[in-house]
Amino acid sequence: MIQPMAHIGRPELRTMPGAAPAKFQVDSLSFFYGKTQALKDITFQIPEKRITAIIGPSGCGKTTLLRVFNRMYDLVPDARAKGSVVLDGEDILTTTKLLLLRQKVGMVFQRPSPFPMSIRDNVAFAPRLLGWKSTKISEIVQQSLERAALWDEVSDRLDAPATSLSGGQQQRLVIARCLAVSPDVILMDEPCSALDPVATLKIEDLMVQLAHDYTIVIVTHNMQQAARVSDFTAFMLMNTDHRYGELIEFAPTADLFNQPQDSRTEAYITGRFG
Amino acid sequence: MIQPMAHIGRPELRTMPGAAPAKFQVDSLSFFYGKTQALKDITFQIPEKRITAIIGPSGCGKTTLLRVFNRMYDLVPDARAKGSVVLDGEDILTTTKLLLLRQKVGMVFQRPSPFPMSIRDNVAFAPRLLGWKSTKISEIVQQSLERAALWDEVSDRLDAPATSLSGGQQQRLVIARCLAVSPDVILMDEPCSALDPVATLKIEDLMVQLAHDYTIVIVTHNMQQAARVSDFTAFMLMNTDHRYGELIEFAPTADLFNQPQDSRTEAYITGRFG
Amino acid sequence: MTRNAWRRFSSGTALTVMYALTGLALVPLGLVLWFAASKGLPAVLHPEFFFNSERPTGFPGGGVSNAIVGTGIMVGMASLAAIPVGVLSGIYLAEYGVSRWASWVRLASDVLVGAPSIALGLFAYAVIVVPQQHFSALSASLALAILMLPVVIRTTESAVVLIPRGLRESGLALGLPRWRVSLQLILPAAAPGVITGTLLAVARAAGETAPVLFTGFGNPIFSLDPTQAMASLPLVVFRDALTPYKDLQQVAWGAALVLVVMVLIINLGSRWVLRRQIRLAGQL
Amino acid sequence: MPRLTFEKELASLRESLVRMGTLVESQIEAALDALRRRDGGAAEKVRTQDQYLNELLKQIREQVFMVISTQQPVARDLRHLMGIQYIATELERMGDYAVRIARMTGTLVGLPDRPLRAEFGIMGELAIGQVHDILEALIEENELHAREVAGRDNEIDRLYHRVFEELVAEIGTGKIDSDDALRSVTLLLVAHNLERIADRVTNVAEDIVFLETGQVVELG
Amino acid sequence: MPRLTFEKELASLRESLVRMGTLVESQIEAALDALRRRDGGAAEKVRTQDQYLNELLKQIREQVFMVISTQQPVARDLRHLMGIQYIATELERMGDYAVRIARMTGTLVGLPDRPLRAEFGIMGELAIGQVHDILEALIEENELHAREVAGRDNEIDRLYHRVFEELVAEIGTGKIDSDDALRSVTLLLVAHNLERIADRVTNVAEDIVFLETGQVVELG
Amino acid sequence: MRRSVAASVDKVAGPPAAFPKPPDRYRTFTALVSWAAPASLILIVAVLILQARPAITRFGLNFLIGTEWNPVTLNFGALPAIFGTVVTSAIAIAIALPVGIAVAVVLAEPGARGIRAAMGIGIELLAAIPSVVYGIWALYVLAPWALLHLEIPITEHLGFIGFLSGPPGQSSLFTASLVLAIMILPTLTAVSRDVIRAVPRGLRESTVALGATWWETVWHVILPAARAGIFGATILAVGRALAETIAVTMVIGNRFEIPHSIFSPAYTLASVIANEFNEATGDIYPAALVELGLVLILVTLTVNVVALLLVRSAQARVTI
Repeated sequence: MIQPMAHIGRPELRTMPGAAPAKFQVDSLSFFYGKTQALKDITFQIPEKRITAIIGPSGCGKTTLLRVFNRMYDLVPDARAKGSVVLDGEDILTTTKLLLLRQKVGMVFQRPSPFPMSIRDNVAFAPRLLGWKSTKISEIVQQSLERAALWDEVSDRLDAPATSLSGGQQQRLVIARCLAVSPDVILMDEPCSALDPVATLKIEDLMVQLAHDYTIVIVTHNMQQAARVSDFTAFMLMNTDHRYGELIEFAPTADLFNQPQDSRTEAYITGRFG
Repeated sequence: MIQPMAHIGRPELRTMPGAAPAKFQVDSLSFFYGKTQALKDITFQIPEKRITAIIGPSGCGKTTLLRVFNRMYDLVPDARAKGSVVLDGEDILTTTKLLLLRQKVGMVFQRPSPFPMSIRDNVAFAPRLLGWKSTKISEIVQQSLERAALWDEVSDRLDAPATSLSGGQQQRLVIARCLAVSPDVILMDEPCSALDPVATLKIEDLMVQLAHDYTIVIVTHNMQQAARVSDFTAFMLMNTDHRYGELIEFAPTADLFNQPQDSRTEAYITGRFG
Repeated sequence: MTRNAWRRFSSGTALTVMYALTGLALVPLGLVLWFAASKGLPAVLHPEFFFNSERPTGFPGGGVSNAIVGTGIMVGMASLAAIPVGVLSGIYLAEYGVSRWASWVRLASDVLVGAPSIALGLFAYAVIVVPQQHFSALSASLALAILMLPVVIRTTESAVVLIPRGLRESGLALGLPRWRVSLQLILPAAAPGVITGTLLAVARAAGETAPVLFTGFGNPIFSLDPTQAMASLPLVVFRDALTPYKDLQQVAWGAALVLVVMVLIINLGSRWVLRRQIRLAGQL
Repeated sequence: MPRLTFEKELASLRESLVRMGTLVESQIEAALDALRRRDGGAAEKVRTQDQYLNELLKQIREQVFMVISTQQPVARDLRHLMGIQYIATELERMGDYAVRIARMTGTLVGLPDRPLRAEFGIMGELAIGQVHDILEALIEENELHAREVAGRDNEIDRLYHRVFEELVAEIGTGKIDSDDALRSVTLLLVAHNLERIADRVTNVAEDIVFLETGQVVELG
Repeated sequence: MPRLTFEKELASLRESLVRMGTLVESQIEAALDALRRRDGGAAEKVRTQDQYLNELLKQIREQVFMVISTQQPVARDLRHLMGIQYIATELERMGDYAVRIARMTGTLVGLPDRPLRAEFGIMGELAIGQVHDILEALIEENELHAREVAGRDNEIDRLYHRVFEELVAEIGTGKIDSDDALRSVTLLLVAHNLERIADRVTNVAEDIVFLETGQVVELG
Repeated sequence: MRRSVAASVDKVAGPPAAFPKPPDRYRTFTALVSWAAPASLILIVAVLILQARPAITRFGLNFLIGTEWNPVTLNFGALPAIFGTVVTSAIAIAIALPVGIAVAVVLAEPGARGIRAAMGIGIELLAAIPSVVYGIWALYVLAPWALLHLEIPITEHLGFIGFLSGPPGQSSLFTASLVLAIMILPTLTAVSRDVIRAVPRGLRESTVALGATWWETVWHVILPAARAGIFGATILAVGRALAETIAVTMVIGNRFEIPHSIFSPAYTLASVIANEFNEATGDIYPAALVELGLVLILVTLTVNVVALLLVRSAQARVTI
């Protein structure tokens, strides 16, 4: 077949995994809560400066997988991981530089979690505790809010309590707060599930914008959202015999939603699963 | 234009409101919580034995409207309604036969709410209160569970506690419990928002089945769900000046999603709202 | 009567009966407040009531200044011990609440709340009064501190737990160390709740009689020395109420009124603070 | 787990498609018949019937549109819908060609009556057979059958070229009058249109392959 | 509020569509030019270029498919996507006609060289102009302009009929040899195909009306 | 042999050892501090056992069943005090329970505003008032009133029943029970209300939506759902009643014997200690009093543990 001209549309959407440099290299990752296995042998690569969505039915281990990427699972006693997850040449499963890791890998949660302080202080909170210069900090506050597409809405009331913002604004504030410590990666755990459709679309647009500079990994319950925003999609499923989560298919989103390779993926995305 | 043959597809989807007999006639309904107005001048008719979806952004008064239809708002002190909502010739806003009304108009809530008793007792609960014969009741239990597409899954463990069921099963149990008192109408308030996509699709299929015999009104946050299951859709919006909910457009679902008449509807369904 | 009419009627009856019982339950409160006020006011209205120390029967102009100061000192010392320990323990329960040890701590504090206060008195007596060979405010403070401890622990825990998990996780996800997140982010957010809890604990300690019976023991003379016996308000009420002397009974009612007013102020005040806290936490 | 509403819609769309196909078959037949019998009325009827095809296409497009906007299909489901729509477009085109053929009858009526070449009958039958079989492939969801039907194109092509050459030769004898000239040219266009119908069948076959497998192929 | 990804996709689709349109214009021009100059090589180039059109159609269909399955468009958005796809299909057809015209060059090369009738030039310009203008209407999102362009169909129709009659008359003189017969018939088919191109413009105009207003109209 | 090899292979295949996590010093520190509560509990019991030792060794189990309390002969038996403690608590709970549940149901109704909110605050204030204030009020107000309006009429009409016979007195087991009932009501109400409130709103709404009346909703769904929690609350209240000292001391009459009627004076464990500890001299007498305290604390601790476990499991179950 002839390829008469440069590929039309969004060429980045069509790149196969590996074409973009990998940010996380996940290699035969297994995960355990105490004696129960939650994830088994997950291997894939999360491309840099792309949006990667992780989808699958409840209980498939999506969130567990996400929480491996910034070692959030350390909060759970008895949680253990096997295999390796390499970020910038370092295996994050064995690293002891936890604080640095988490600075580098920001996270946004399901429910907006503004700190009970002013908008400005929310963004400046971590930089201050990290001991950065206060002149630099006010610059960072503005920058981060701008990047999170919130500056225009709050620039005239930076000292208002963060809780006075709407749900969608709060979530963007949380994103700005992440950006303030200059992360490379932003993990998002169902960031829109507590928001209404309007606020959801705003966050989605923001994600697309941010993907120019950051690697974004999003876990979502909402298949359509994954389809809308992500460049790559990982589909996970709980193994019915052993009840651990498995990675069924990982592909560019357009391919996964148009031509899934695995029949289980097809069943799930067309709503015929179960 | 020639109409060579009977209309293809689902003719019922194309009927204009009024073509199907109206079950609820809502006429200039306004609603107040204390002094704040929550709904203003809502007028439309909910067709019989159809699925009518109510959509709109958070805070537009969807749920308030739904709770008018079985006078659930009576539980809220200071709530009052103006206008009229006629069901089978009787204005339900002024009726004193509350118990009868609620028997006739069942309701399913956001979170599955099985009673802390066995599966059987859950379904038999209301019939027993009504003093029906116990031979009849056991028949009703089976019938209701069958109609709610749950019988096959629970027939061998009717005496197990209802809380042992999965979320989706619990929601279907709640629906069976409604059906046990032979209602005409079933109101559903975001019935799938606590369920995963798989359970959601099961409930959606069940709704389509039930619409053969019951009038169903569903409030949903999820526009796509409204599009998938409903025959008619009402789009509501909060008036930005006065902060009360208004009905913007009411039309057969296919029309509303393909050719919305109001530009606000179009903005909302195409995700350009706000 | 049709079945539905009967159902409505019985429901209405039950509703009425239950509201009536609720009203009945409030009668004692009204009576206690009324009698404390009506019988205590005459005593309280003399200014010397607040400036003079106790005097034996027959000597007019007796007051409770020694008891007020005594209660203040004893409760103050108890607070100094109980509050930091209680707050840190509460934070531990909230932060690491799923561990086995935490559930033991939690059970122990709950049980301690229900422990008979007089037993705490016996304990303090055995630990401090016996070796010291005389009563002391210090020993009373020990008993009161133990009394306060579980209240502070549990209110701190519930105030901190009220702060959504997302806040803590967000803090950690920013790369901040755990102690900073806990002390500089979570605790300030929970501060109103914690303060409320400590105030309630203070009010409870200030109103307790049994633990000070044979620790602080009481002292009719104004004293600031924590190693010696010291007067306290509840003790004044207890002792003087049981005397047959009208003037002492009068002082007892006056002291009771002071206690009641203090408790009311702390309770209603902290309720207001707490409601704000809950509303705030709800927004988080 | 089935998706009730979606499956119902899909079934109804396939039904409409088959109805269109059947109508196209009978249109081609009717057009050739009118031509053969020089029956202006019958030709007119083909033109009227074509409205039905247009209407069916419109309805299928609308319904596909509605199903996409309400059911949010992806992957295989979406492919089916799009495939159905592509096929409907092709069928409507085939109908157009049938109308064009029928229209030629009008031209022929005023001309001397001569027997129609046997090739037309054969070409017509071949075209109808192809349309019929490709619909069968569609109903059976049989991709291989569709490929096979598309492969039958050659026979019609061959016939078309033969007719073309013969007609040109006939004209080239220089012995024909203006009526015969018009007649020959007209028949040439008929053949041309029949050949186009067969071409379309190839397109439908491609669409069936796409619908069933997701592969975009060229069977031309 | 914009929907960034969707708008981006839509813009890129429109761009591809315009690219297709421009290519169709130049294909028609090239085909007629080859015919006029009896340049077999140029004709062959038209056939090769047609692959680009096919490829563009394939890509547009794929992209529309992808956008529908990932962006779940409804109402106006979905209409735009479907409209773009309909138009792309029409443009690809126009390209096919251009190829057919080009193919005729091969037939003509072996025949005596005679000047091409002026009508062909005019018809070609008219067709190209229509294609150009309908693309303009598409870019301007101007439904009225589209309707106007569709209305211009008559002029080509008139020319076509004139050419048809004249050619038939020429043949009917009975004074032509077989070469001339073939030439006339071939030119007749060229005219036929040019006329079909103009027909397609009407379809595109209908699609533009649908895309902009949601109304299904017939401008034929 | 073979078996052990297989076992070791299994071990290898099992979950991996935890990766070395950086030490969490903050956790260690707060965990150490949190020893305070359990430690004081253990210390209290230990110290009391030590202090009571002379009495324990001297009387053994007889201490629990002896009915004589004689500081002169140094013969001590705790039965009358145990009896008084148990009976006052039992009567108190019998009075408070129905009222407490009714109040809890009313207070747990959704949308606490106006009168109901005020009632809720009032009930909670009841809990905050120091027991010595209840004591003085009971002594001067409640006891005389109860004698006149409850005890005398009851003894007159029902006196033929043994434990309701006269002569009535102001200071009596009954008066103590009455004041106890008032004092435990808030505990009972507060915990029950919380348990009832923890019943998901959807459950109440679904019941109403099925056409059930208010009473049917409460009786058939809400109370059953909260049953275990209410039971726990009751036991918790019993614990409070057992431990209460001052108010009871002021009105129970302080007579060390098993009364034949509830209108007679009696004694409780706590009030014996409160009254006599300061006058107790020597070795055995204080030890006996401490042993009373030991009995008291052990009983209340047990009751509390049981109650807490009940309430906790009930709340966990309800909120699922």
